[in-house]
Amino acid sequence: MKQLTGERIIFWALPAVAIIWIAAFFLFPGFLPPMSPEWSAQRVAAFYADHTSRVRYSMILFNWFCVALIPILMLIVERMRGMAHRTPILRYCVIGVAGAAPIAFLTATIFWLLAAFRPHRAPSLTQLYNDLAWITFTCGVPFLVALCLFLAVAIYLDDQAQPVFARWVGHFNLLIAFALVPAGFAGLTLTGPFAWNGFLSFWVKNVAIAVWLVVMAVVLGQSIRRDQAAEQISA
Amino acid sequence: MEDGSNRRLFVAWLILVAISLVYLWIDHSATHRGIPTASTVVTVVAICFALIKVRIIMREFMEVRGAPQVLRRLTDYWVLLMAIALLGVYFAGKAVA
Amino acid sequence: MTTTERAVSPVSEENPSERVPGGRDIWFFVLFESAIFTSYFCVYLFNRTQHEQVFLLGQSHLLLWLGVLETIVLLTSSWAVARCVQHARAGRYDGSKRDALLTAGFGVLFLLLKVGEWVRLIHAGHTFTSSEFFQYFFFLTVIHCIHLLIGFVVLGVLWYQLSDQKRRTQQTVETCATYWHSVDFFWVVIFALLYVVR
Amino acid sequence: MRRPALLDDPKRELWLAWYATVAFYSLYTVVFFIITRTQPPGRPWYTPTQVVGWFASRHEGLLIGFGLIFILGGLSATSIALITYSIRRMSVSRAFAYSYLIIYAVSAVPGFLFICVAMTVGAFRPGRNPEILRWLYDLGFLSFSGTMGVFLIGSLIWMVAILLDKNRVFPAWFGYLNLCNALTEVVVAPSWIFHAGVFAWNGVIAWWINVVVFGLYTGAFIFLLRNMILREDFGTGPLPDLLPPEGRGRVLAEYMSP
Repeated sequence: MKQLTGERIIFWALPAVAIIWIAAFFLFPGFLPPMSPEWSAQRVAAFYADHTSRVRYSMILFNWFCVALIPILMLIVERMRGMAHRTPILRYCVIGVAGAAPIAFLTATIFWLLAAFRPHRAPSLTQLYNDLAWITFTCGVPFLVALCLFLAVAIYLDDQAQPVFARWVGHFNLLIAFALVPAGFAGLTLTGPFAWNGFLSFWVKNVAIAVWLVVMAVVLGQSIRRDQAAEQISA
Repeated sequence: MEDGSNRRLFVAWLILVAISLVYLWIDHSATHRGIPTASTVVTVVAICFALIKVRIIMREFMEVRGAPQVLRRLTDYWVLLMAIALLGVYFAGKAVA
Repeated sequence: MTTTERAVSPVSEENPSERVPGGRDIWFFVLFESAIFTSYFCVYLFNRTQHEQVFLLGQSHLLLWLGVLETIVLLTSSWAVARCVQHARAGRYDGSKRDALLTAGFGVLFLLLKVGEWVRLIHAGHTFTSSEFFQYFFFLTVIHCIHLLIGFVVLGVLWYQLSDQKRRTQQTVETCATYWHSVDFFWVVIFALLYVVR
Repeated sequence: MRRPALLDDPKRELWLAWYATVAFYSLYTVVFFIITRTQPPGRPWYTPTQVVGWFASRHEGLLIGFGLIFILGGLSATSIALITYSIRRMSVSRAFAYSYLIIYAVSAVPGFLFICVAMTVGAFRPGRNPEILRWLYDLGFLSFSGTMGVFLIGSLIWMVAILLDKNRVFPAWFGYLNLCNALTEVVVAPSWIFHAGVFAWNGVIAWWINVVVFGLYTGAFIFLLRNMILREDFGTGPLPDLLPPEGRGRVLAEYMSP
């Protein structure tokens, strides 16, 4: 009982985490629309000089949000204990990427914050920070892709009458992993759908992450509730 | 018997120390007015003495002497291989330089 | 192959002529690690022949007698651990423990001499980055000293083994001794290459 | 519809992780040695202008190769998970297994994400100030080779676990090979100090000898992990010996029967 109480507390922290995330997304002046990689160094420097405060506050929030994902991912790991697996190896795989995935985004926020820390430095340096931030943010998906793949495999192998997550959640995770693929190649071009502000690398990737969080939150909630119901019956 | 093997270790140690002391004399022969000079003979002798010491340590201290033949052979070949590698590289380097 | 061997091997009183001292696995380490060291030595010797004067000049700042003294100290510690193994084999664990202490003592003495030598050289302006010879000198002596530090952990295991009847196996005692001897003979070669080779 | 045999194999998860490990290391080798040509590493003594040329000569290679890592690099977790599992199977404290898992999981970001990001950013905008380009070049190579603490401590943890283990999960010689590998990580440290010579990040000692040892080490553990999976009996005692192929099915059948 105590254990589930704790899990429910973490679970119901999700809305608060989501608020931070949405706030950060709308507060950052470079997301709507996303900054173009074609901007000159002068324009990038001017952007940080003009929007210093909004960059700072939004990225501080985003920094918090990234790390807040880790407890949520650990809830998924705990759910995986209930799966009909012979070994804990898939849980270890998920733990193996659950730290690195948010930390990659945390690194991106550090570069954004550095860019805004001294906006009046040489424009080429501000552009460097800006590029590092955007590339880390856009391309830094290897751990998320792997997370989705591991979860998909874990769900497919969970062959029992009442699986922890329904089979479609596995298909869904594969789909999300697939949607993240174009973002990995964002370095190849400054324009078009693959560029970091393009349809595939920005919109598809970020919407995919958002949808993944919402859907996983819902199925996670269902699974916790089911366990709780089972516990009450047995008690 | 125990005393015998203890004495044997002592003799091995004496030989090892003696070879180490010989280095002092070898060195003296390749120093001109306090400045060391290049000498192929000293190099070769120093490397060979070192590897002889390695073999004594293996045979006596590490007890390879009483080990199966495979290990006895293997360690000997290994020391030989080290000698070939070190001297080979040294002479190759000399030829290139 | 090795796993099956390990199952059979806690040998104490087998026919000594058929026994690998310390077991096969530690010998894998000794030979592999000496191969790695030999590769470092080859790189050193080759570069030495290419810049002979730089190396000779660097070498002139070393104290040969100190190197010889360090060698003798380490050889003596090796001798002590060899005696330790023989005492343990004969069941004379008190003597064995005394020799283990002697081994560690000479090991510490070597370390102190080595640190003193480093301090002296660094004060004289010879550091890791000061010349090509001293790059190799500090690299080889430091990596050797790291082996020595690991050796102290190994001696700790040896002590722990000797101090309790239930834990004692002759194989582990020999494994520890074999490691210590390998640290000794790595130094023997390093010494010849750094101090004596011309 | 017939179920594939793998689905009924009790070791299916282990095998999946093992094949993913093999796939990951193959991908890694192909990307670093062939596609991006970032191994063997570029020269640390390059002037900024030469660095510009270095980036120009492998522009597409860097972007495509590291793109592949950006997508599939996370599979590295499979080998970490498998090794963590192997330590859990040993008769040692779980602290060893969890230390190993956390060391490698956390170090993925500085250990290989940084080089991918730095090289991608460098190749992405070739017209950048050459000094800044060299800054990225240094960041890439040094973060990749210079995260030596990970392999140093990781190998030592694994070594102690193997040597203490009574379940014979790994042979002791592999425990000692871990020590050899850990010591070569000590040798990488000077690459933070030298711009040229045998101890620089592309030097004979700091790179070539290490890469040979690391290659042997990796090959050995992939092979031994396979043996471990073949020998696994899902018990808690010593692992049985490796049987010849015809015997394996029988043991599995015995295990599966109630």
